[in-house]
Amino acid sequence: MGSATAAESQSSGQQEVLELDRVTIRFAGDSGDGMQLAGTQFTKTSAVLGNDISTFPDIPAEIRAPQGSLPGVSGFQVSFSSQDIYTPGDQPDVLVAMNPAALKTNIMDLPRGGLLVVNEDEFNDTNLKKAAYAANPLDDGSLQPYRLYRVPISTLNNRALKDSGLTAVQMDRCKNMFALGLMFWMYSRPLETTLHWIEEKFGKNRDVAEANKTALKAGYYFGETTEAFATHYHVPKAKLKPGLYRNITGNEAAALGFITASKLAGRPLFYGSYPITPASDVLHELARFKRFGVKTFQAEDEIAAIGAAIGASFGGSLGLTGTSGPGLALKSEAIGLAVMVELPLVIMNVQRAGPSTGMPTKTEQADLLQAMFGRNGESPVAIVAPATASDCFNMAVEAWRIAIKYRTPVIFLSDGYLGMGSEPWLVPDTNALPRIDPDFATDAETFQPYARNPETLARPWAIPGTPGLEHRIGGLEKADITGNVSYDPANHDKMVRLRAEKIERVAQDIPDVIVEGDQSGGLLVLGWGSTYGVITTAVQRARAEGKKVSAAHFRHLNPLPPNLGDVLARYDKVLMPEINLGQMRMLLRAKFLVDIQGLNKVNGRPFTIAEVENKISEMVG
Amino acid sequence: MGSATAAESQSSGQQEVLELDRVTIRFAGDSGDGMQLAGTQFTKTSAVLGNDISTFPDIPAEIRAPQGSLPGVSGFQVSFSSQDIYTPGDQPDVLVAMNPAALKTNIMDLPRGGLLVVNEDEFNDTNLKKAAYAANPLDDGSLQPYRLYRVPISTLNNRALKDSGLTAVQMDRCKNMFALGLMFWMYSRPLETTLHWIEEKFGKNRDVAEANKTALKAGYYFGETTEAFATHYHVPKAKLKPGLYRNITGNEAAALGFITASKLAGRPLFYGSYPITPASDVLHELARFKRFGVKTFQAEDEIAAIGAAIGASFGGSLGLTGTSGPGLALKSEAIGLAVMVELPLVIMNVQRAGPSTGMPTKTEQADLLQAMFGRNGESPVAIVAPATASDCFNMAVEAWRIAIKYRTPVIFLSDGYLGMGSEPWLVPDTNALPRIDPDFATDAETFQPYARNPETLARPWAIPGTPGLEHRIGGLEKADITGNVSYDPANHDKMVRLRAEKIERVAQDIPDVIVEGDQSGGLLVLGWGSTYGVITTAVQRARAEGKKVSAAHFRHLNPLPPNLGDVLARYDKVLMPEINLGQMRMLLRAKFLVDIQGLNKVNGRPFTIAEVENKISEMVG
Amino acid sequence: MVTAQRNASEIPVLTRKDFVTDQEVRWCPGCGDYSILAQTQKVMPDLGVAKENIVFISGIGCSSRLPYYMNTFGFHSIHGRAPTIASGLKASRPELSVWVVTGDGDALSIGGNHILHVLRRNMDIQIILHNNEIYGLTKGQYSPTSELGKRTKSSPYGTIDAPLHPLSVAIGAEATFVARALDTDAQLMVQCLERAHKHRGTSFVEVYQNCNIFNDGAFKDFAAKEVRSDRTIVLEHGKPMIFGKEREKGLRFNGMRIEVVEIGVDGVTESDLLVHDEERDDPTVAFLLSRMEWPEYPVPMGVFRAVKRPTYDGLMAKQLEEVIAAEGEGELSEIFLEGDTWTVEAE
Amino acid sequence: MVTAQRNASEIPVLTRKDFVTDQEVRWCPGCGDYSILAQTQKVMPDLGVAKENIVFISGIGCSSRLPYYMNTFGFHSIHGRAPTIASGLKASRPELSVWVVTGDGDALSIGGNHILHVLRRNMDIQIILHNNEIYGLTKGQYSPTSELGKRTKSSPYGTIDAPLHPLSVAIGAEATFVARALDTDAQLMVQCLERAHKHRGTSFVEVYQNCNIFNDGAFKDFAAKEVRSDRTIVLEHGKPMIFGKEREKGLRFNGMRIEVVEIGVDGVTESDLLVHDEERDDPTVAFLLSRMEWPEYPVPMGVFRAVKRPTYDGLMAKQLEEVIAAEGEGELSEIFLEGDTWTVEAE
Ligand SMILES: Cc1ncc(C[n+]2csc(CCOP(=O)(O)OP(=O)(O)O)c2C)c(N)n1
Ligand SMILES: Cc1ncc(C[n+]2csc(CCOP(=O)(O)OP(=O)(O)O)c2C)c(N)n1
Ligand code: SF4
Ligand code: SF4
Ligand SMILES: [Mg+2]
Ligand SMILES: [Mg+2]
Repeated sequence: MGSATAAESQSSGQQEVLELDRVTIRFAGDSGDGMQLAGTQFTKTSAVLGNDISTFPDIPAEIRAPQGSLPGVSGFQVSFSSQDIYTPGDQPDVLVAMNPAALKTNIMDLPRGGLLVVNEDEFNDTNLKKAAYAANPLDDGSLQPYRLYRVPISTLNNRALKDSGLTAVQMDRCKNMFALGLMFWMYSRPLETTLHWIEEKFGKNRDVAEANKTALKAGYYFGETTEAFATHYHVPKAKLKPGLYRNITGNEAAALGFITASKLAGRPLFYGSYPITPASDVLHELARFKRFGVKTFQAEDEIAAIGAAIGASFGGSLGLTGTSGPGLALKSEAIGLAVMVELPLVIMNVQRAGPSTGMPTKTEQADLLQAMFGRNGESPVAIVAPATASDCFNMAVEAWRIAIKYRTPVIFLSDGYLGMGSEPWLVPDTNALPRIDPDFATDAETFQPYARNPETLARPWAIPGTPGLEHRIGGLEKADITGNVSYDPANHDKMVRLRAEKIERVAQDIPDVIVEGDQSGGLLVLGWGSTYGVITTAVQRARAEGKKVSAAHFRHLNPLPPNLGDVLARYDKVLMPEINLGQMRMLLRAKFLVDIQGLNKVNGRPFTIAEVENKISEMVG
Repeated sequence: MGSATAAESQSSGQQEVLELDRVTIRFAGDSGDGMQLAGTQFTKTSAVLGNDISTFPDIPAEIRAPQGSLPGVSGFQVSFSSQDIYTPGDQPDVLVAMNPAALKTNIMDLPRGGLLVVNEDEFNDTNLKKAAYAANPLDDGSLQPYRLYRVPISTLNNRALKDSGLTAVQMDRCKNMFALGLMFWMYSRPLETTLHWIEEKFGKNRDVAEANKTALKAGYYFGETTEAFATHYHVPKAKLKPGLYRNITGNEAAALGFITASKLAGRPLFYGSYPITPASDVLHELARFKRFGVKTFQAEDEIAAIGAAIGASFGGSLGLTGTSGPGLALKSEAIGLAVMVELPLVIMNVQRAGPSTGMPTKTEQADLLQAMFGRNGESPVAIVAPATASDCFNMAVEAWRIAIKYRTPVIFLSDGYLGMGSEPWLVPDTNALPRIDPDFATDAETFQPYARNPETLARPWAIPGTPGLEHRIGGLEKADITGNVSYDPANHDKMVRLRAEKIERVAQDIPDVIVEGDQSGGLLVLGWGSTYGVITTAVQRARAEGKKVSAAHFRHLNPLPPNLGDVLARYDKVLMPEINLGQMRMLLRAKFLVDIQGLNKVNGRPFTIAEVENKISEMVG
Repeated sequence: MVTAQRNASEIPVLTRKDFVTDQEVRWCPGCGDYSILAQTQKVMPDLGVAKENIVFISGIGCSSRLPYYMNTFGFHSIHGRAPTIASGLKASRPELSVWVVTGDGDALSIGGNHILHVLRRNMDIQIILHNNEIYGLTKGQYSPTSELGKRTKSSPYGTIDAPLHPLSVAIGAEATFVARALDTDAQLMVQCLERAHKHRGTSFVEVYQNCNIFNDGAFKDFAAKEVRSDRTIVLEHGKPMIFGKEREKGLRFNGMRIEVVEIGVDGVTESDLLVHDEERDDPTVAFLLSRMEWPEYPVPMGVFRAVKRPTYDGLMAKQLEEVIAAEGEGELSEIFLEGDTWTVEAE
Repeated sequence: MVTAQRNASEIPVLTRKDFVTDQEVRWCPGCGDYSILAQTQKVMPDLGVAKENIVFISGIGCSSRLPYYMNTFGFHSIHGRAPTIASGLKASRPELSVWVVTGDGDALSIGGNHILHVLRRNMDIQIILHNNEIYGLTKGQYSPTSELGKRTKSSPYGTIDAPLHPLSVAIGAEATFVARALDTDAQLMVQCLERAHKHRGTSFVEVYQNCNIFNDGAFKDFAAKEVRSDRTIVLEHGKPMIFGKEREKGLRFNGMRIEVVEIGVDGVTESDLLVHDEERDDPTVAFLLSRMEWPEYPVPMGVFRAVKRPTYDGLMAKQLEEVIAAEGEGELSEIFLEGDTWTVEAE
């Protein structure tokens, strides 16, 4: 097992129980095999058991692929541990491959000596051909490097269900439960959470519910009774911060964060969006929450979505819009309008691999410069980026705090990895969260549409329905104070600088960047967004090996944390891993004239810890 | 006169003739007063006389303003000289103000001692009120610092035309000709060019033609006969490069450049566009040139415009689209598609003051970063920027050369100042221009949609209608060589880098940046785009004063000229004037880690020479 | 709460002047937009809506400057997008009276898609389309309503794209209220604006507007005072379709076509004529009317169609109410704890 | 010159197989898109167009994957924009046969405006709209053709926006060719595709397509084999509108409405029935047909409207020819020297 450090041997009947501190399992099968479900259930159970967890679903391209084909493979990786963990693990310790295509597309990630469980029933000629295998890999010795377990999962599953009253197809759909049961046994997890879930999900459909339960148990008992598996394992609880936890994906966390901001501000949330992978789930989530007064508007396109959000903000709601890269491109012009009219607005962008349609289900950090500059003219906006799935909650609230306080569009820059990945979330106490004051203008005597708060430079939020505050806004340049249309050269220059200065002022109330490790000297590994987990882990490991390396991560991308320049100046070398060709690195080099080095990959996947560790070794020997 | 250096005194009848080497006149009046026309005629005549010239029309906001009002003022500045000149002059030597509003909005630009000609007839109560004058400035001594000439232009004009048979309104429309005639006399210009033009323009309309001629001559004779004007002036021919010249605006030059590229490539030009100030004139120009096989498509919006251009390029035409800032924002997503499908495409952006609708008729350089980064994902394009109005011709051809050779979208980054401003253009010999080879793929045997030219990394341009070359392209990530859809991580990383590398390779055949002045040491003033004229003039003047300062200008913005880094390293200080908040400066700082200083203003107007000179003085003492 | 509505009784009596701003009106002298502005300002005091609850939203174009001159809340947005901003505002604040001001380019060129969708959603707003069959603000290019073959700056040899019929487009997009007015017919315009305001759902009003600079006289063939009564027909609900200076002509349905007939000639009587029914659920007759053009037919003016259909904003508010009634108001703690939770105890 | 056309006689005889690519077809098993692909491939060899002169252009969606499976030139573009790319291609290369493949979301949500404009321009292309009344590719949100109240991922409490009728929209936008087919009726689809190709101008074909994953059975009420002949009516030019298993029912025009009548009952004979005239210049009857919905009416299938109107690409080519005939081919030197020129002599 890759990350097993302490292993304690115990005897339980004829089989051994080995204690591990971290295990990573990857379930892989056809899109129709229910792998996401098996993975999610494993995650929940482990979370409830008290492990720290991290997951990474690897969903095939948007379109459905033929059954058994290579592009049709769907995977779900879950890492669970007795320690704090920050990533779903580089490589799985265990690979469950439900068919030849799943084996083919995943085996290269399994390290030598890794545990490989295959559903041998599916390794027939048809499926081997679909996966472009010339010979059966189960027989040709190519799997020699792994601890291979051939389990006739389909046969065993069907046998267990022969009296279930289900059709053959229905029975076959339960085999993910069989595989899950086997894994539960192998890692000493109880079945209760999943049994409970089955009951809830299929309750009404008795036959199906019972069959799923039977399959789950059959898998479990198969592990317990068969001689094949000599060992099973135990991963103790992690020492997590005490409190109430749930598992959450980044998109779910963002949705909850947005609703929370609405509650904190006492203003309704309005979500204008057009479906797009991987952001659509936020629409699905928010659409469920009508009882919070949330209005979701599925617009005809991304432009209408942001237009509606701007209209809602003009009316005093929290106008939110969400999308992914190509959709952000379409919103460019309207974001410029929001900059000019200086209304609160949050634009969520769940980045995916580009350019153009790119690889919609894959992750990337390559929309940063689009978020910074993708509009005509000098058009500054604030940008925040969550570091982890659960941090999406915090940064969603933070985005709204900034948007409302500074009357500005804020881009919330998530990515597919955060949005679809999950981790345990320490459920916050909402009463402890600071209120957000919408601070509407009400005084008709003193009202000036473009007068500014001297501290924040924010202009008044004067919403329709307020007597005496009738005024006109728009995309033409505004005269200072009055907000009338102005072509005066000096006024334009002033307003351009005021808008820039306002965004700079956001830096007055955002936190300094905190360095983990040495406070100066050696190598600083700097990150933003979803690289947090890998960087933290890689730096911890390198430090454990005695290397002089520190880590820092920031979540406010524009403006930057106020101390960032000072921090950069304190280190001999700075390394910035990014899942792009060096976008933030460019901004920092320009601003601080520091020769930051880049570690860049743009392959649609998150960094592995090893990739960052190797680069650290290369730079600090 | 601001720039008079050598003045030779001659006697011509009772009046003096003074020789000057440069004069700048500004005609200002109501939008309906025909100031653009007067200015253009003065320009033409001066050009034909052999002066070097430069002009700057100052057109009011898009919408019409009431007659006589301040926002309704329209101005046209023309500078003419016996030397090479690069700008329309900072300040006018002469201001012709046709009404109080024109005086009010322009007088601050006239230097003390400047010549001020006003149409005193218009200084009545109504007009003074419209211009928000409390008292008549002609009488209250406030014009004391200027050489004021009160001319009853309306009265004199009407008197001259009393037998013309025109209505009062028609007669009044001729008064711009009267003013022009007066200026012709004052600067010793012949009337022929304008008389000829009147004949052409109003030929059919005899009364109107005769009246305009009469008014023009009346103005001229008024100068000659009146005692009021003690002096008139002569500006000798400039020593321009020999050849055939015409006056041309940047937008006209760009249109001709695009047509020329089409001829050079032997492929038809297709222009997809949606009207927008200040780019619409290119549509108007190209629509006239159907006899060149140019197809203009006025699309329903900017997205359709670029979509159609991409479709035309796919079909083997030169697919061109043109717009201004907000329109470029709308094209973002489709530019990304063009990056992915790697087809030749030129996107013209005539920058205007932003953000959002901003100030549509004013100039700015603030779309550079949008051009660089305004798309999702890593989405590089080539960018060129003309330096002067006539250079729009050269860079339009250059944009197409790059687009076709490298199969890439190229952004042609002009601005309102270049697009609407004019200067003499040495008409090129088209036979001397190098052909552009479209180099279509034809060989079905060897064809691979994403195989690349080893030198340029360009992929084949394989157009419909070519037997055996049927293939599919699109916005999803492409497999190297085959161009099939690919989700392979390693392939994506490779393709992202290949696309970036391809654009970098453009640097292999673009010229080095050339420094005017010292080749090292002291201050380098660096510019791109329309700042060329002011920077050149300011540096020439500073050098004439013995300052150690050099100038360099580049027209390839992405990739940059290959030697730029070396050049930057050779100077003690570098100054970059930009009509934005420092966009190119940021890119250069990031790339070269050189502490370039900025001179930035964003007031909708070009720099004045004095502004750049002052900054130079500040930096080199 | 600042967003609270004032009751009708609390609203002070307003006049046209209360709706005039301090901004100088900047259209060309003689532009048809002046009249549209004047009628709009005139109608406002009679709507029974407090000034602060009225919002004018526009795109870009000469016409789209109108909000600057209305002393209400106003938003001069970006080209073509006014319906989207209006939709977000209305859906989130159904109590406001939201007006969209747009041009033929703004609404039907760049903004065509938003028009389709706001109409099918039946968002309860008013859309006033100033149709001058030209792009005014950008100085004279043809628009999607310019007639085929028109020579403009961007079509020196004449256009080759057939125009859209704004009302046909609207009816094809499920419009519930469709009307047409004329800049120079103040009375009819006032009626149309009032009706538009009263209608619950999207009201789509096309106003023929003369652009005397770039497209002068576009409508004069049928709209000029001298000929108007003979060449247009004002639709009146429940009344037979009669027109002409002497009200001597009418429209009759024959086979599947409309024909112009003369009353009293060939035995035609009023009872043979089509009776206008704006409330017809089936939009086909309204569609047919939207195809009528001079010189083949008199040009129909007034309200073509006004039918009841639930509004988007109304349904949205209702859905929220129903969900809250059924499920109770949302509690954060409850959705925070959706799915499986577990407790980590302090050790 | 590579763009030279091959003569019909030079085109080798092709079969369906020639239009199949080496790419694995990746729709869900049972998806209606398979049949549309099969019919499309089947029609190709009979068009008399060389394979290299056929281009398929799509947007984004399940349906928009179709070009990958057509062994012609193909362009899988971005969401909603296929008509724009097709327009540029067709206007610049009128000799090509250009097909747009799109979905209900692609064509009518994000791409609605381009549909309006390509139709009014009458660009000579074919648009095949796979209408499954759902967003398939993004996994099941409602689309602008989903029925009111539909519960989907993005509308857990039911939608509140009324759907568009694609053919009404098309007719409202001046469409010259409008037809409807059904994924499971191969023969009718082949006919519609062939007719679409033959039509000069924009051919708009709606195909009801079952998405068995996210919207299974959306059309089964009237399209299922057992009921189809009673609940749909196939329009045939010049023929009376008859339907029903026994061809016992017909459509009659009554007042301004269509009614379903039974032949032989109450004295109704075939001669009372509406005769389908797809060439009617006035689009009103086609519009009326586009409003007919089950269960009130049988659902019309086949060609609703096919009228002649000059095409944009044709007019553009003609305009260029005329200008060149009148003014001569352009010479750069001539336009370089427009306006006043002057010569600076070498000294
Ligand atoms: C995105 C964008 N594209 C183009 C323009 C330029 N533009 C402004 S108004 C307009 C058309 C105006 O026509 P119409 O809507 O008919 O209004 P009118 O001026 O005739 O009242 C155009 C093309 C713009 N402002 N923004
Ligand atoms: C700009 C942009 N917005 C959103 C998307 C996401 N998206 C892809 S296809 C689609 C809708 C597909 O629906 P439809 O056109 O009906 O096609 P179907 O999949 O049902 O065949 C959406 C919203 C995208 N790819 N690009
Ligand atoms: S250009 Fe035309 S539409 Fe615009 S203000 Fe002038 S007359 Fe009116
Ligand atoms: S999701 Fe629906 S439309 Fe898409 S391939 Fe599957 S069945 Fe077909
Ligand atoms: Mg207009
Ligand atoms: Mg669909």
